[in-house]
Amino acid sequence: EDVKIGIILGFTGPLESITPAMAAGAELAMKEVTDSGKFMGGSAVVPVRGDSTCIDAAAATSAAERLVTSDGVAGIMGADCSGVTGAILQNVARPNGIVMVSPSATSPGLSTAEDDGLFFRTAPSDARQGVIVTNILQDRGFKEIAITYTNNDYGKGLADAIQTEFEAAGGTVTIVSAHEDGKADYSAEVGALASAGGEVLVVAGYVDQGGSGVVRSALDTGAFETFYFPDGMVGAKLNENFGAELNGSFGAYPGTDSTGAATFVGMAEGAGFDGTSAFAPESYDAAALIMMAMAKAGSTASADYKDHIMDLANAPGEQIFPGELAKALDLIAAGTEIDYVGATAVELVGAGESAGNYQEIEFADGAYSTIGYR
Amino acid sequence: MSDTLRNSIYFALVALLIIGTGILQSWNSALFILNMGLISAIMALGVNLQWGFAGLFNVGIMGFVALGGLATVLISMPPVEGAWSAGGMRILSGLALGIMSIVSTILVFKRMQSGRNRTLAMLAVLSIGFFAFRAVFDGGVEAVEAINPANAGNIGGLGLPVLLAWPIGGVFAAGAAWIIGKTALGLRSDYLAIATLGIAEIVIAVMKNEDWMARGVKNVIGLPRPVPYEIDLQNSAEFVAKANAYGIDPVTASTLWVKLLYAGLFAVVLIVIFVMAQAALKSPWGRMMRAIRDNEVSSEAMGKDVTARHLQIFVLGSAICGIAGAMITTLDGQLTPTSYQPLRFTFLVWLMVIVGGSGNNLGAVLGGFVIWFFWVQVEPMGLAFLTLITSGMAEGSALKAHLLDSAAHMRLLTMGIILLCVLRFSPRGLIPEK
Amino acid sequence: MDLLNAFVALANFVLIPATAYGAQLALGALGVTLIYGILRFSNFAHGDTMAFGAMVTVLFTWWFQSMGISFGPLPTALLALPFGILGCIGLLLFTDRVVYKFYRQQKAKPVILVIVSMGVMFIMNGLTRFIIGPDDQRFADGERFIVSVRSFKEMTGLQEGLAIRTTQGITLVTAVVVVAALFWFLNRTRTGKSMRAYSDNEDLALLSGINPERVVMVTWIIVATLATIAGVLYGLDKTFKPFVYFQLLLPIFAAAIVGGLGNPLGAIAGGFVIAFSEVTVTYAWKKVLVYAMPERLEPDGLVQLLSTDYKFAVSFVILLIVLIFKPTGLFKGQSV
Amino acid sequence: MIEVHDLHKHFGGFHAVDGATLTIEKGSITGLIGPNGAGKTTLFNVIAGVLPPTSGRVIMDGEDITGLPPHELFHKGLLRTFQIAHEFSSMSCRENLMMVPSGQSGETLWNTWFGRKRIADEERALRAKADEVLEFLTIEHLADHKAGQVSGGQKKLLELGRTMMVDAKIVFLDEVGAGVNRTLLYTISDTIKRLNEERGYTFVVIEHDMDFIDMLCNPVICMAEGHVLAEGTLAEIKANPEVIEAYLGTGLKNKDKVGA
Amino acid sequence: MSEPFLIGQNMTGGYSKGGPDILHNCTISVDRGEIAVIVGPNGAGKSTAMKAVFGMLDLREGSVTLDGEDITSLSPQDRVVKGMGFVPQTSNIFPSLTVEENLEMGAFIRTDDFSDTMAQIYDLFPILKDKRSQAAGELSGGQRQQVAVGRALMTKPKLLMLDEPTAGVSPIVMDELFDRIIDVARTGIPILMVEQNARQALEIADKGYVLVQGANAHTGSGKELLANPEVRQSFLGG
Ligand SMILES: Nc1ncnc2c1ncn2[C@@H]1O[C@H](COP(=O)(O)OP(=O)(O)OP(=O)(O)O)[C@@H](O)[C@H]1O
Ligand SMILES: Nc1ncnc2c1ncn2[C@@H]1O[C@H](COP(=O)(O)OP(=O)(O)OP(=O)(O)O)[C@@H](O)[C@H]1O
Ligand SMILES: [Mg+2]
Ligand SMILES: [Mg+2]
Repeated sequence: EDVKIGIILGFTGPLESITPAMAAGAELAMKEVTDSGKFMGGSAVVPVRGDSTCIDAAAATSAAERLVTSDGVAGIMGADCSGVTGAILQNVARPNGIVMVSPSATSPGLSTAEDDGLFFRTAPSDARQGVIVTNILQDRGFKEIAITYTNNDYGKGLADAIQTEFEAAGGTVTIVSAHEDGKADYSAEVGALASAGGEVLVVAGYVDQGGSGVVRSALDTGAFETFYFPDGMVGAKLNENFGAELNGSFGAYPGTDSTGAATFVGMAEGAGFDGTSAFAPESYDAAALIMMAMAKAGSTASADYKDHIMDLANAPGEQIFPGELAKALDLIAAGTEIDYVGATAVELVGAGESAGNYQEIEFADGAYSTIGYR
Repeated sequence: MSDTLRNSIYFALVALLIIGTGILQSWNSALFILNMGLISAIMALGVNLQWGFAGLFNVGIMGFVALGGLATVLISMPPVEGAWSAGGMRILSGLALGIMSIVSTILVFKRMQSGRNRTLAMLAVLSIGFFAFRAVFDGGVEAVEAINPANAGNIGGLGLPVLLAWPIGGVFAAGAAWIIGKTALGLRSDYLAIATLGIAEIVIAVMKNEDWMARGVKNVIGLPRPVPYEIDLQNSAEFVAKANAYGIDPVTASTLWVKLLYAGLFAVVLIVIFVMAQAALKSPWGRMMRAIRDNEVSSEAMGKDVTARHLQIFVLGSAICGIAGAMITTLDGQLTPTSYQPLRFTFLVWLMVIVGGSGNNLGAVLGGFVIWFFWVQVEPMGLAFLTLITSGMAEGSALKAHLLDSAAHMRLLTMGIILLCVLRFSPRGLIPEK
Repeated sequence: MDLLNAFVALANFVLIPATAYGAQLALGALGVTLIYGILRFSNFAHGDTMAFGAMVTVLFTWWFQSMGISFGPLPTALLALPFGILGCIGLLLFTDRVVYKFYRQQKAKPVILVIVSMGVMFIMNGLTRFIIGPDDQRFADGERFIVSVRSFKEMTGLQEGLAIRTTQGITLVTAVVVVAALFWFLNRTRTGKSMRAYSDNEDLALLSGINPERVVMVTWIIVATLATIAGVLYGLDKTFKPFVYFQLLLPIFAAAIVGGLGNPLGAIAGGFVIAFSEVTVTYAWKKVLVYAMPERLEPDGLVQLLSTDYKFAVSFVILLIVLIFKPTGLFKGQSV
Repeated sequence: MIEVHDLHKHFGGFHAVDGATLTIEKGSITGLIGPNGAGKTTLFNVIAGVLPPTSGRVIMDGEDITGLPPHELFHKGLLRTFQIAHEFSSMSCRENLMMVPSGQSGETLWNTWFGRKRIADEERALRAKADEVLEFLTIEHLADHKAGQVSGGQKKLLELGRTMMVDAKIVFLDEVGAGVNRTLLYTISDTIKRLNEERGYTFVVIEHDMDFIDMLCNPVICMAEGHVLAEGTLAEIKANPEVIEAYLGTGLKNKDKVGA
Repeated sequence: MSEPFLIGQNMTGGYSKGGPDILHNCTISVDRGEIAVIVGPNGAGKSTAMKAVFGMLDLREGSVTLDGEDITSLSPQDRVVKGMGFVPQTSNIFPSLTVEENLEMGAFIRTDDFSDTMAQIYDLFPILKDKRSQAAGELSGGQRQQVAVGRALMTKPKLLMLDEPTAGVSPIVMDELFDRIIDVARTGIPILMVEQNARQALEIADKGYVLVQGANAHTGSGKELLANPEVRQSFLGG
């Protein structure tokens, strides 16, 4: 019998350009499991997509409602934006007792939301990233930074975290200024940022949204030459859009020196999508975790498998990397403890959110490359 | 075919669509559509009041809906500990200062002779007021936002029952509408439209950026509910027993029951508003409004105070949108300011009114249900359509893959096609004004 | 010297970007204002029309680029532009035939047409994303700057730099030329006058022997041209992304309306009002003041009236103020 | 009744009303004539509060009413018709009349919900009255027609009918006759006379039909270029060479065509 | 004599397909150099008859013939090209165009130089010359009427149809207007007009129609109708 898993992402709306890769990531994991033939006695895992629109809580709720009550999905990989994620969690997942694993909702508010133990995320929390950013900046000897963030819960939370950490470490934040995604022009923001000054501009935004717009404008006007890119900004698009103009800029995004990340990129290439696209690896991991937990519980009922997610994701146990899901299923069947590492070295802490491992990147010769891990 | 018969058929069709959803998809989906349909119908009524009856081109609906949502937080959330003592009072006095400076600017404008002196005096009062406001206000905001910013950082609410937030949401919206009306109702047609649109954007900007109020873009989640939680029902032996007696599993029963309770609440609000709107419309008041809509100059010459009537209906219509906004936020259980997008909360409502038939309350209600139904169902419809046309294509063909990848975008396309078809078949709306 | 630096900083971060942005908005607003002026409705599909026209141009640009055709220092897209315009004209004429014509014959109220245009918007939106996808696409090439920050600094020896992008220059020149041409066309040529006559009184236009279908056709052709030009120039300057064109609709409408609907000059003025109010009011004056003020008076704060979070709010406040004093816009627009 | 003191109304540089001073006696039917563009309608519009004056004052019964909004003037008993008919086009002709009286209790929202009985009574009376007026105007068969879809002349009749729905002190009629059939027009003139005599309405009538003016008006004021050119009985005015030159003319030149 | 230049024969029809008939078997004709005047009570269908002749109404029955050619199925636009000029009773100007542009629009289908005609019109209505660059919507009622007639004259039509051209114009202008109409008629152009100023109109009319409830009630020369006591009593105001 087929097992259905919902993929609820903003296929239309402001994040529509990164969602295809995210969905593809999740579906890649499902295909892998299905192809192994070792899942729940040979069941296939069928993805069912739903459009969260990223912004319209009601539409997202209704899509989730349909997936859960009509398609009968056994778990939800999603949603993407924190707002709709919260809505689906409260209005669909909890009432129906369905597990939800979000690959990209990073709002700290979700940590404390009532979830009956049903909600997890493979994306690290913003607080953690604040520390990482501060460390990297300090190691490079920067004392003065300006921050611009995309005006939503992700950007705002991240900017808050960075500011707090950086100032606590004795640095100066000259300005923290929001930008709205998808707008036509960022001259005003860049004007204010330039006026405030700073050695580095931290762009807490999305690479295919306003973030790139701000960088473009800042480069053109000569407002900043060095940038720091947090997770939402790191992607192939950066190379494409700016190339050598960014030489000397740096950043970090979730990832480990484990082979997982690279493997995933390779697998993605084979499947025809961009594995470095934001939150695509997280999506793979989210889907994988759901399925592993089901296997471990021997049941697709959320109530049964929800308790296994945390312990599957964390050590101890045999490490599982992308592409090794079949092996994992075997190990689970054999009763061996596993530690799912996946594409992003997931490590779930606290209320079921990723602890966050980061890889530091730097631009040289018009492309970025990983120079270290934190 | 008589009008009554036609209208009954329309509503029967809508009922059929919803019931069909229940049978083909799930009753939860059906009830969800019903609930949002009820709320949509209320919003459509509010807009219809303004446009259909008074010809006011208000495209700031989003702002009023958002104010209703804000009310929900401010009324029903428990207060944040220490926020009031930290800076709440200071914020309030800052706001008071701000209002005072605006009022005194207006006074200067009214009292002084026009000329350069007046302009200078106004500028002086305004800038002094502005800096005083910032000086007092900013400190308070900082203090409040410093309190546990990751989970609070706002002043919280009053901790009152959430149902109370519905009328208060209406009052919020009405208050804003009154201020807007006083300043902008002199504008006509599209000029009024852009003014109201702008004001709505301003409301949203404030809600997004003033974290002390309702956490801004960080969202407020976990709002109290007027109905029980499903999980509580599932844990209640009594409920489980009842569900079993009807042969429904307790989880489904609880989700359905909660939705039914909501539906009941929403239906009551809708019916009350509908009956009142209908009574008003079918009376000399309605006649007067239609006269004003037809010809303002001559209504004015016939002794009707056009400005006052416009203000009245603008405030009323907006209040209704505010109530609906509070209801949506209650249903969502959270306030997410980034979700207030003009497409969803303004233009979709306009679609409802026009497709339903502007100037006709029944039409507005019908439009609310129909458009909402499609808004939700075009997603599976678009997908189904694409699956159908690609079913003949070779597996793995590039075109097929491309088509299926684009399925999500077919959602809006399908919506467009449905819209054009409906308007083609009844250009004045499904239930036109008589 | 310091004053010069102050001025350059201001020019670089405020004057030039705002002017270029204003010109971009103005080009979009011209299309909106023309449809309003002649066909009498607010066309919600305009943003997506721009996106469609730009998309066709992008496709042709790619094709040209792949064949190695280039336009020297200017972007190749300019060569592809005529094809984009043709594509867009085709689409608009087709839409008019299958959609708008019916409502015109029904003499539907403007608001119905507004809603119909929303339907068209959804469809065009889907179409564009279907063909080229929702991602942003790069198609700019040629020389990026007329003056770049570095070369400016080297040239003048000033501390502050100044950048003028090629696309900014092209946009501004185009905007001026297009508005002049449009103004001349509407007010001086027979066809232009007949279009205005049609918008004034359709029945009487008929009685004067004006062919309404021709007027409508010419209008759509001009609109398609304007939309494609605006869309391409915007895409060149920033990036081509369907969703952003939809978002552009709001400032474009705002520009058309503050300027006075139906008036080309108004569209230009409106574009600049919106652009300058977005960019200037939230500007942090610190940088300029540091240069301009004697040392001991240098500000420590940002000297910012409002944070940039409020830039849209501020631009709308300015719009409101303009409308309160000039209820039909700066240039006395029409209203239905 | 109404005194107009040195009234000016400028449109940009153009002086549409340029120092008009005139008095309208209580109980009179004053005719206002003058060439096209003399400023008659503009004068009406200023008096009736539709346009703000550039300068000058309007006094009604000793009270300064300059610049009051039209709806307040209506309540003070000042009614006017429009030269270019301003009907409520999507409402029926009957409704066009029924909406006129002010102070209807059904115009208060509260009453529409909680005072339905009273409204029903009022409506019945109003309806009867509206039907009476329609009948008088010979358009009773159009009672339920949309006002936007009646003939040009019928719209003018409706325009007049509205002034008959309420008790007015002073009524300004702007070319009610243009486009109205002559036979009916003369009946209308009888009514105007009757209203004037029986109810004491004061009328100010703009009209280009000299027969109509002749039948009805005394005194007659002739305006030209924004100010008063002459004032007196119609006979006096007709004899005034200035008026003849500016307004009346000397009849058809192509006399020979007549009867050809 | 052969068939008249223009004849609308047995016209029956109304404004909308399903709606009531306004015209009942109504016939109106005019010949070269003639002035034909239609009079009748308000709502009799005079304007409707004019519109029917001009093709702005779907006729259920009857036909319209111009210069021997059946034009019943032509669109109004095509009739303009055939040389018919029409001044409607209401909304007969382009309000936001200037006076001069209004006149130019009248000459829209002309390809020759029309400055002469324009000069003639300015002679006829001197006030328009003063206001040539003012928006027509800002004119007084009478001035608008003059613009409307001027616009139709600009067409140099082969047939001129006027719906109440003198409504609201001052006596002096009305006289001149009638003079001018006679002039036009003398050049051989047939003129069909509706008038409420019936007495004056019938005096210059070669032919008069009295329309009642969409049907011909009386027909005759202008003089005959003027002399007919019944017509005088019911329609001309005694
Ligand atoms: N809004 C306006 N803007 C500019 N000029 C105007 C405006 N309204 C009226 N006028 C001018 O003012 C003058 C007086 O117009 P008004 O309508 O008062 O004339 P009138 O005496 O009523 O003429 P008629 O007998 O033709 O109705 C006219 O020359 C007209 O062109
Ligand atoms: N647009 C319309 N739609 C429907 N009915 C109309 C329309 N216009 C006029 N009518 C009706 O047609 C009839 C004749 O109207 P028409 O305008 O031809 O009268 P008329 O003889 O020109 O009158 P008048 O002297 O008042 O201008 C009237 O009863 C009127 O109610
Ligand atoms: Mg007048
Ligand atoms: Mg008529």
